[in-house]
Amino acid sequence: MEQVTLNTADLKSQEYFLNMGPQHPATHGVLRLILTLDGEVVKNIEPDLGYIHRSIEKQCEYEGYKQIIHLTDRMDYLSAHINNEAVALAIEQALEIEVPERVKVIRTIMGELTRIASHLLWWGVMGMDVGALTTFMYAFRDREMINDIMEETCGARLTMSYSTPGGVMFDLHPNFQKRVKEFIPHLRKVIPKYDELLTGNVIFQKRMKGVGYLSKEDAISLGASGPVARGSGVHSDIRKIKPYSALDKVDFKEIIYTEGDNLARYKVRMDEMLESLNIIEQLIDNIPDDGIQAKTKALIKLPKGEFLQRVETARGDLGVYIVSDGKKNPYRVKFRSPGFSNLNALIEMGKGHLIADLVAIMSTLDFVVPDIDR
Amino acid sequence: MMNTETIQNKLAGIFPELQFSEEASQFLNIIVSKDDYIKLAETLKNEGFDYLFSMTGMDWGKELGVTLHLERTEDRFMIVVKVMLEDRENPELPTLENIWKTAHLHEREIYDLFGINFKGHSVMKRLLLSEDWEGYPMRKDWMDPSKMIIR
Amino acid sequence: MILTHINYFADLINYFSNTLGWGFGGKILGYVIIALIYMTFFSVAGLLLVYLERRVAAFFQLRLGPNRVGPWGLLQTIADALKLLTKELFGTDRKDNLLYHSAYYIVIIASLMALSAIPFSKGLVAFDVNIGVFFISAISSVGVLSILLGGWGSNNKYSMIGGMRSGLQMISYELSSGLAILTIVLMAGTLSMTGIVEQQRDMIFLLKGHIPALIAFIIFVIAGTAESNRTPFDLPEGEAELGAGYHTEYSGMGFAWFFLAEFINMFIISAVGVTLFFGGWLAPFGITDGLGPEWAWGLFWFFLKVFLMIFLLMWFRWTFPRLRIDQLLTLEWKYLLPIGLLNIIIMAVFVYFGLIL
Amino acid sequence: MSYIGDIIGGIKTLLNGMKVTGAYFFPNIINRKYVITRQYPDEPAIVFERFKGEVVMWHNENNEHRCTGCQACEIACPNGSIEIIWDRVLNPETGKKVKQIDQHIYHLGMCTMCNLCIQACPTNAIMWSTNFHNSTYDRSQLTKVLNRPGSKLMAGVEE
Repeated sequence: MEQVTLNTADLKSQEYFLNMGPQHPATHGVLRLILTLDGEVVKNIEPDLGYIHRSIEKQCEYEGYKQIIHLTDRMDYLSAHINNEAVALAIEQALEIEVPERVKVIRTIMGELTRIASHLLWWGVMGMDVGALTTFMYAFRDREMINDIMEETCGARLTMSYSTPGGVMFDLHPNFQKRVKEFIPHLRKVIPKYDELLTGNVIFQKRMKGVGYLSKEDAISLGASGPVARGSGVHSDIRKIKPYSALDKVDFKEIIYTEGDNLARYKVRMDEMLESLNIIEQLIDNIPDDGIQAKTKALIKLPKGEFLQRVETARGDLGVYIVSDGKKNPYRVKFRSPGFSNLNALIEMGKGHLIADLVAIMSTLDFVVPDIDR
Repeated sequence: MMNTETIQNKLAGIFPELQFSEEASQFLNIIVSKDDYIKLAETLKNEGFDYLFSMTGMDWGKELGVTLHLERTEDRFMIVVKVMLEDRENPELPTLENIWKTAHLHEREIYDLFGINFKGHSVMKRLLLSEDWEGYPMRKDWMDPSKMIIR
Repeated sequence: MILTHINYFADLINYFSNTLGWGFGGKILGYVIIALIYMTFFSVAGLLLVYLERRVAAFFQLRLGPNRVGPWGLLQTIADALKLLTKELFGTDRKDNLLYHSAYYIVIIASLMALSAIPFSKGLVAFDVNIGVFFISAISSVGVLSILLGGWGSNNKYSMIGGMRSGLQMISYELSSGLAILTIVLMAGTLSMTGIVEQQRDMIFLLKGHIPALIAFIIFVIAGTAESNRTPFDLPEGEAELGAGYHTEYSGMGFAWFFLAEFINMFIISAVGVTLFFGGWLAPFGITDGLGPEWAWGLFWFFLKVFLMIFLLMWFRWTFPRLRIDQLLTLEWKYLLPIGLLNIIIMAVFVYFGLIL
Repeated sequence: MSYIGDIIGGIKTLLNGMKVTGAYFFPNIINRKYVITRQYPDEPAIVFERFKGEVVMWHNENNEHRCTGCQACEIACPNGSIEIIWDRVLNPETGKKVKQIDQHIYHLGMCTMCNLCIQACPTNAIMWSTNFHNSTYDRSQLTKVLNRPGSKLMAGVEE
């Protein structure tokens, strides 16, 4: 009788490539990841960037200092105001201008509002990425209130171009304080609901807990910043390390979780929203009244030298590095974008996880692709 | 706590050829030659500079360069390391990927835009631009054929 | 077994073949008419369910939903269907034509066949078979074949992953839903759908079987959601992960069939659930007995109950996040299956000692 | 017993989530209480007075504008969205040659609404309009001439 034997050595599994993106619902834009998969397990990730690269750094070399600012809106469009502020602060630092107190306070409030708006959008998208589609609309409802506040004062909803070297474009709208004061209790009321809807959900907890672990050492070595680093227990909030604008006058705490997994990063952002509300609350009632523009020349020329300004955007540590040779255009501008460095962390974290986890990890890293590509 | 003097004295002891300057910058600038580059990076990492804040490709006109912003997460002390490369045709540097993992993408970006080849890097391919792109657009002598940026 | 129930569909065939004396030809005519009725129901119910889903989703999400085409936007889905009908059918270059195209036929046939064994009202069931429950659960597992074929035949890695996931998922959850159904069958003592309904005249099975029936119901709802590929078990589609999963490469009507079948499957799951646990087309506590033709009231109560059940599934869909594939299997093999097995033993004991109400 | 506890706890969190969505759903069914959709053409859009829609040039009833053709906006613009075609025309009263705009061309398609031109304008000739109906079928229609045909410089602006 013929014997049929199964030789397991003959059974081979084959790794295969999967192009995730540039058009893919989970990449939030045009990020392309070339995945090497074994079944559904991710073996290797290779990012392919540049689908929305607009050479902002090169463009800056041909623009005047005032004209750089509106370009930075288009980098990390969700924290547009903070990007503006970073460039404005770098220029002010170079020119040694002391801006009015009012400007500092306005910038800080706007920055924190932007941060909340960005985190709200992230929360909605986070829910969508793990399959809870309703979160998106709830987050957008609240974000819309911030957008309205922005539009009323800055004239634009997303790309505000609000900071200028030495001040801000417009004065606050008379309704500003009223609207912000309406918004604060509203958000305080809905965030516990969000926690019930998504954070507490057993499926969500199982999806998040222990997934995408990033150790503290790795987080530092990979250059992670912002909520990603703080979820791994790294003290990395620039608002605390090097307070800018009016942040040295307010009392707030840096949110740090030490678990280093998806849930920790999630919680950092959720708590940061409430902490931002605290900051706004401390400032909103006593905005000083000493003008919105320091004296600057019509044509700004920076002295020869190198200037680095770091700010904390919603994504992390944004560095604006301006090299000036004394002319009206910068010699070199480098935007050290948080998303670009955080992408390193994805490559490290995603390995060995399933595709579904990779999507969740990407979501907790909160990419904005124009911020990565610049 | 680390400050400018301590680090300057320490490094000057190990690398006699280093140049230090604090002119026109908020941080201590260390200008290192290509040969000492990797050794200096290792020394700095051991000194506690564990956070590579950014890696900036530079075109100084005559020479190409890389500027590193390094920070100690312990006390948030920052220094700047600069390396200049005279050779514009085949600029080469050893990779920092094994010292600071974040250098992985930063070096690929610099390779892409400035054409500095990082020896020993695991994936030395173009990152932002397509594979068939010619030239290195962030260099000062790069001409924009489509007149898109330079008007 | 000779069926003693009233069956209007059987009467129809009988009318054509015997009363009119058309013999075999009359039988065929009767079958065709019944088939047409079911196909019409299939498409109309599918479209209505799509509309309902969009509207319900909209209200969950603080939106209004479709409200422009027709009164309250009722014709929106018909407009969508017309759009899909006129769209070009295109797929990937090197697809396996036979598998690719047979996939959507299988999915429709499977759901139509399952539909035929569901008693819509007194005497309104096309295929009143004595093993109705068994038939439905057997047929509904054919549906997985179409998803596997679609995923494999599309020649797309995303589709393939979706298809494979679906195979895992539907085959595993078939067990649990089968066990939940068996729990009720133990109590009813019959596999016939009409028989099960008739047994609930005095009290619906959910109350009659109290604890084990409630557990069986929960298991059935979870397994049913998983079988109809809806959130939190929509891994085969897994929008954020796989684009559209197994139907990524289908366009036009090919996609529409999958889409419709998904909704009809949801209807079937709900209908089976209603029949098994909530007394099918019977009026609750007999409140409408003797108030007119029983079949008409039966239809009303049946669709009302099914609608409520579907609404529950929709509520799940618009609230919960999606599970991961390993968690999906953990849930099935470590939770639902052991509990289901235990439950069936408990039910057996209860039935043996007459502990059910 | 954590097995049973896990199940019950899990189901409780799921019900919690359903409570939140349900609390929005049922009022919405009854009276659209939480619905945030604005059905745009039926309901007017909320446009704030500072909204940066497009740059327009102010004209008074005599078809006069305030633009002297100083080109400050053209220099301030980061994208080259503004081009001014000007000419020197002999002023019959004073007998001097005066700079006068022929066309103030504005490329809306290139504009990033950064407000620098309006800030730069010394005579407040240009301003924002809140018009947001900017879509066209043809990109060339986005290039606009801001000064109306036959318009003149308003008297007294030059000083």
